[in-house]
Amino acid sequence: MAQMNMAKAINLALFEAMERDDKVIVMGEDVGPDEGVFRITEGLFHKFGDKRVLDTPLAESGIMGTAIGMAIYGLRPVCEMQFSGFDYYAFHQLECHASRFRNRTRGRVTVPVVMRAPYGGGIRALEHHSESREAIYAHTPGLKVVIPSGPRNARALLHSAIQDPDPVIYYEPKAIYRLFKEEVPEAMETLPIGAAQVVRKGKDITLISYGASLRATLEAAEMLEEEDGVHAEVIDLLTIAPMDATLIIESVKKTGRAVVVHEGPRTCGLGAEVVARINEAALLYLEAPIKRVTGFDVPIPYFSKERFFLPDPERVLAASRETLSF
Amino acid sequence: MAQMNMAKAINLALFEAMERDDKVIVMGEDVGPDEGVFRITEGLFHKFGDKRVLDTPLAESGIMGTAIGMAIYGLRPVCEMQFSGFDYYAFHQLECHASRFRNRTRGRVTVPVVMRAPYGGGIRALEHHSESREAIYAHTPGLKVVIPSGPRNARALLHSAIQDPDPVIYYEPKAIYRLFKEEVPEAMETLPIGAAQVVRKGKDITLISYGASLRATLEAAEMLEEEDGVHAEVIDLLTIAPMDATLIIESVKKTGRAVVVHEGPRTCGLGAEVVARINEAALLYLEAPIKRVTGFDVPIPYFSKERFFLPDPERVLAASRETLSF
Amino acid sequence: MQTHLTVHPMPRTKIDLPHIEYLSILDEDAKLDKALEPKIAPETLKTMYKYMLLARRTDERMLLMQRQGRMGTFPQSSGHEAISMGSAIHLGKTDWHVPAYRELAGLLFRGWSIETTLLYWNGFEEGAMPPEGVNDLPVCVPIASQLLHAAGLGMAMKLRNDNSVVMTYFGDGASSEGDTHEAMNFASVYQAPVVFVCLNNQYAISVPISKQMRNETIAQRAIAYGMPGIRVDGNDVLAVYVATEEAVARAKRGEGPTLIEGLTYRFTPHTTADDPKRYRSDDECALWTKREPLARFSKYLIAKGVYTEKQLQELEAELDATIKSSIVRVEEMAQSEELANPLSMFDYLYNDIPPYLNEQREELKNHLEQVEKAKNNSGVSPQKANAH
Amino acid sequence: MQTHLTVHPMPRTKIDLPHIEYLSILDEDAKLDKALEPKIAPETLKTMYKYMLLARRTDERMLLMQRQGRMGTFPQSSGHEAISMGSAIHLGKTDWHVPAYRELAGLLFRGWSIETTLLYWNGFEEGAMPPEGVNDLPVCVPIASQLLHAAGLGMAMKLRNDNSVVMTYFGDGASSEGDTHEAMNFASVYQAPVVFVCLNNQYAISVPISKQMRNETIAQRAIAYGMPGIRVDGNDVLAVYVATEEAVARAKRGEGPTLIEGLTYRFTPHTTADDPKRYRSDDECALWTKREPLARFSKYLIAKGVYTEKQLQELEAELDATIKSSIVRVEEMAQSEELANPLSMFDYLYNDIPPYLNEQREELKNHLEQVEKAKNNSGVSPQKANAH
Ligand SMILES: Cc1ncc(C[n+]2csc(CCOP(=O)(O)OP(=O)(O)O)c2C)c(N)n1
Ligand SMILES: Cc1ncc(C[n+]2csc(CCOP(=O)(O)OP(=O)(O)O)c2C)c(N)n1
Ligand SMILES: [Mg+2]
Ligand SMILES: [Mg+2]
Repeated sequence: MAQMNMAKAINLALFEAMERDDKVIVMGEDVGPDEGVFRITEGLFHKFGDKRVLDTPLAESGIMGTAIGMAIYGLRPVCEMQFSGFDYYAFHQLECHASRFRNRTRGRVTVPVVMRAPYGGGIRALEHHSESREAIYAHTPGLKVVIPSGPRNARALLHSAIQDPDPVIYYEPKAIYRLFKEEVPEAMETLPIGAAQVVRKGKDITLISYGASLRATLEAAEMLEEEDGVHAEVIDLLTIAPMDATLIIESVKKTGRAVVVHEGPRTCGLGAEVVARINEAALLYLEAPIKRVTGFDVPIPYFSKERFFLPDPERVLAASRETLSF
Repeated sequence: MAQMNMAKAINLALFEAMERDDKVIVMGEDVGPDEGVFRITEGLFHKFGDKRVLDTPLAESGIMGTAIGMAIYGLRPVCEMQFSGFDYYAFHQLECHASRFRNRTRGRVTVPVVMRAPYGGGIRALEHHSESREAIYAHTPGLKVVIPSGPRNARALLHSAIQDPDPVIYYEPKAIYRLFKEEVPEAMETLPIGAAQVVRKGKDITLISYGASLRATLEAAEMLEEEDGVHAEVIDLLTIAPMDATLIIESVKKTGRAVVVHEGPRTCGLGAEVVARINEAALLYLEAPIKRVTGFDVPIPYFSKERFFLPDPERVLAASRETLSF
Repeated sequence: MQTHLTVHPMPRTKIDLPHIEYLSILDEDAKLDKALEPKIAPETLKTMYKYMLLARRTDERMLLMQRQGRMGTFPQSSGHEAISMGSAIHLGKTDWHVPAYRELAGLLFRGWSIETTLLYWNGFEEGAMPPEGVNDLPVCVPIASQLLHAAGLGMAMKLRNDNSVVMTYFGDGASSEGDTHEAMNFASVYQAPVVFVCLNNQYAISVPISKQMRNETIAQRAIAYGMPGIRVDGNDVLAVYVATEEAVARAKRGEGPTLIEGLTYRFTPHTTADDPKRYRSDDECALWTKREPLARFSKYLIAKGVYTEKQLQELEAELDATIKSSIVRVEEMAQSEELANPLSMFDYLYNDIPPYLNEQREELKNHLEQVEKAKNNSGVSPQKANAH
Repeated sequence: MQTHLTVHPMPRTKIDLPHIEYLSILDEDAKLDKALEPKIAPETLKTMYKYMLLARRTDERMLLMQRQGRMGTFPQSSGHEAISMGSAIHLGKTDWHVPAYRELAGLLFRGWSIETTLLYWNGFEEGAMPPEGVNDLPVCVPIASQLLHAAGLGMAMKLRNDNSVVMTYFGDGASSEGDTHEAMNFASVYQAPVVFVCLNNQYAISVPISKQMRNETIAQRAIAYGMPGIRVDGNDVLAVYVATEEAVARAKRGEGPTLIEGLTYRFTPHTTADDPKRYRSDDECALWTKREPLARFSKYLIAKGVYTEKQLQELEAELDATIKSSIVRVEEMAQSEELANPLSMFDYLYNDIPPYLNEQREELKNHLEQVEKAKNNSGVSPQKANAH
């Protein structure tokens, strides 16, 4: 048992996975001796060498496309896109192939690949280094999309992703890589892909979030409790596709009110899907419109103003109050 | 004035636009002497020659990226992606650049480019030739996404798209290219991008659709009238981003019930956004959950079974009846 | 690996580069360059010819069926049999075959049934299912994307020290895609055992190679990656055989990938939806049809005494009969409950079907049942009701 | 254009290919190859040196500021001044300059202010706004993607019969991207007037060129596209000048693109977030630092009598003063209402702001007002409240 931050926990999961299964291969730009620009692959090259940890040429479609080939061959490639804003270069490989091989070959050719990428804002990064476009992958049939929110679930979910027989997008909210530490148990854990968690119990309103926004959401929940005496239930999606709507719907049936919080743009984002699913299954329980506290429908501004784009506790709080007083 | 099908109307618009403005350039794979695999560029090469109609190498990122350069130079490139399923190859150019140049240069560098692509199923095409992923572009800030539903609006919207100072995705529902003819006026028309239309008046339920699915929706509306005496209002979105929510909300406030119909996958699709917007502005008017009749969250099946994936009048009818009897 | 830190001396100097070659052994008149003739066992020659002919006859039959409305749009493979078969023949059980979509000869040789082929082009996912134990990927429609899978397979072999090879295919048009560049570069950097075979049939649908690129050959692209490159007469199965044999041997020696360009021609339309008269002349087509690969190969086989004229006729009849019975079988299969079931669209996407997808499956299931019920009641056949 | 229909004769033959060259004129010890020395007017030499030095001093100052927390992460340009300036010098008003992100010298020469540079790397969109009337694109972060814009600009010039040229830049790592391949191929096919300048500093962040590619030079990639290619000593501004001058002339004659590889070295970290000790030796770095471009160029200028030592010192002092006052100005600008206004994120995305985006703008506006009100009431500064 040890206290560690999320960057370390992800690193630990990679290390453990590579030790357990020599078919696990890590690849990407600068993942070797440099140990990744966020040092997520720390120690791996040293321990496992250049047959298991591959510095690749600078070509994202190349990384994803060859990873697909390696996965088909029977390896378990975990490939890193240096920043999520560059995985667009590989989108056709994901959409046309990773997501489809099992289906089109009726289960004969499968692609157990994991694509890891740091995503989201909040670290004063350069242009194109702070995107949140997870909804694109959620909208792509055949992919699974997992987003941890802290050290312990990051490690467990990465193990699940690597063990999953199908392609998994594992998006890492980089703003919280080193923001806090958490107890991570000695024994290797997994977490079921597709299962959300209630991370704070409450009866008055349901706040749904994931990734780095979960923290703003939890802070808002505390403020609601302290300042308004309101008990907010907070759900951490953890997997955004396939989404665990059951948990959301149960909660909303109880609270009658909901706010969904994420960094990605609003239009056709995850929030829209959450609203649509609540509408389908719990419309009559709703006492107020569901608010979406999200990134706006603009590219995330350069870092001098990114904080105004990202959902913060104040925005979640304000939206919750509006929902509560509707 | 003439009767023509949608393929012809799009061709006419290209012809007219090229005649009006010598900065309009058509480019893509096989758009020259071959006149496009759907013959949408018929006559253009013959009339305008190889300095205005460019057969390109087989490279979608190349097409989009060079079109961006040409647009920056001051031309008005209209580029064709042979099938929408291949525009993924160009996604990074659209996301990182076409959609952002104006914003990042505070209006100094602009990209008036149109990307045309046939999309959707229904023509018994090969694998990867029947995709509907318009939601990805709708989710991308800085793009506009236009989808005609018939000859007359196809021509008008294409003119609007070409004249637009910003990048426009113009998705052509190929299933209806030659399905029916319509009167198209002599005089050149435009249609405002961002405006939906009520194409059938009704008071009992609002059916929202666009593209090829609009026809299934209209058929269902007729069946509702004939068989159930129900008056369905049908809205044709025409532009899916930025979406004309005002018209939808007005209608739903009147009818209290809605069904949204599209071919693309359900999760994080356009339907989700429509539901979310109605939820935001007209929740209290809703008498039933809004149904989504969409493509399923699977890749569109190969053509022997694609008809089961595509929304058909029966599915729209059944969903409407459920909504009406909720 | 080479060091890149060398600073060349002043002044202006020429940089030495490897060269590329052209190879032709059996010309269009079946004239043979004896010195270059490979030694191939008669049984192997027969195998090659058989699958080339089977591919040709299947292709021709499919065209007829397509014209009769019994097949979907498909890209014809006629004319590409030598490149496909002359290369695939070198592959063993642990090797991988990663096609584009004109390698019917190779696919049939590798164990794909005629039925599978017909199913694929008739809109059934079952047609993309590789036969059990066959290391092939199915036909790949998104141009050039398969080359990266091939590179990845080769990288995996290299990493695992498996002494196998990957043979992969692409067109002249495909050479313009970024993925082609990335695939060759990755394969070369990791010295992966991959043979890149380009079917240069001089057109990408309507776009002639002169509009596709300005370089004289595709083979010279190899120089960009520090790998060997060769252009061969792609209608000469012996030249293809020799060049790919060398490449396979090189790959298995651990010396990495090779680029082989086979110059050929598609004397048919691009697909059954295409009209080649729009973009090329009858003369050009006639010239190249004369150069097609089967005629010269059969002359060679007869001259060598591998086959008699009569045996060749018998072979053709036999293959035609096989094709015929396959067609009958496949038209039955298409009606079978398993293949006709629309709900199968949900069943193979993931290893386990997620809950919401299961709901969607139920939604479709109920809907189909209701439609069927309704139509039964109203006397309309359910078949028609669904066929929207 | 060449015809591709030629069938080479049997048997096995070598295919003739163009060759590529290496060029160096002023070596690391400022030894000059007189025969190759270009004739450059003293004023032009001064301009070149001035912007190279301005870029260097700005870069160094930015590093200090970054370490003090007054700047964001940025990629240093030191060491790349010769490639940037030796090429950009040939560009006139109607020509286009399409940088990657290490071409600070060229950008300053083209008219970008130091202020703009500081704004960009400090997180302000205003820093990506080209000066009015300057045909430049801003810095491009998504690797290699700018090369296609350059190709497109060149294609547009060609289509419009404008006698201009595009100069564009990319790194050794960038050469692996599919977009690089597509850009060179498009430019070559359309014979667009584009000069592709590769800053081969031998590393892509930590990845050495030996892991990036197996070909010996990047220049030889030109052969893949049937275009001329040359490798130059990228720290030798005279060699860069000559090679790019030839390429520009060729482009303006309508003879299409050229690929120029400048061999250089980044003797600084990749960006201020990078630790180069992880992937390269001090010795290597020291070796290459000795080869950096400014020292040898200043020796050359002194030897030629273009500058005296003293004048060079004065120039440096003058430029430092300029930089200093720019920094003061930019730190004021950053506080200005216009630049600090978060609502500007909505105002430049489209020509006209769409309704829903306007609603989102209102949403943020109201929210900020409310937060400010609340914090004013509770006595906390609004600055802090927003700075989440
Ligand atoms: C990425 C992508 N873009 C476009 C297409 C449409 N398309 C199918 S075949 C083809 C031409 C291919 O030409 P080539 O590579 O020369 O192969 P050939 O058909 O001549 O064998 C095109 C453009 C596609 N399938 N995939
Ligand atoms: C498409 C893309 N992938 C990854 C990155 C992250 N990244 C920024 S610079 C860089 C290395 C670039 O190397 P090179 O092209 O040699 O240029 P250099 O920085 O050495 O000048 C990488 C991987 C990026 N900006 N864009
Ligand atoms: Mg071809
Ligand atoms: Mg570099």
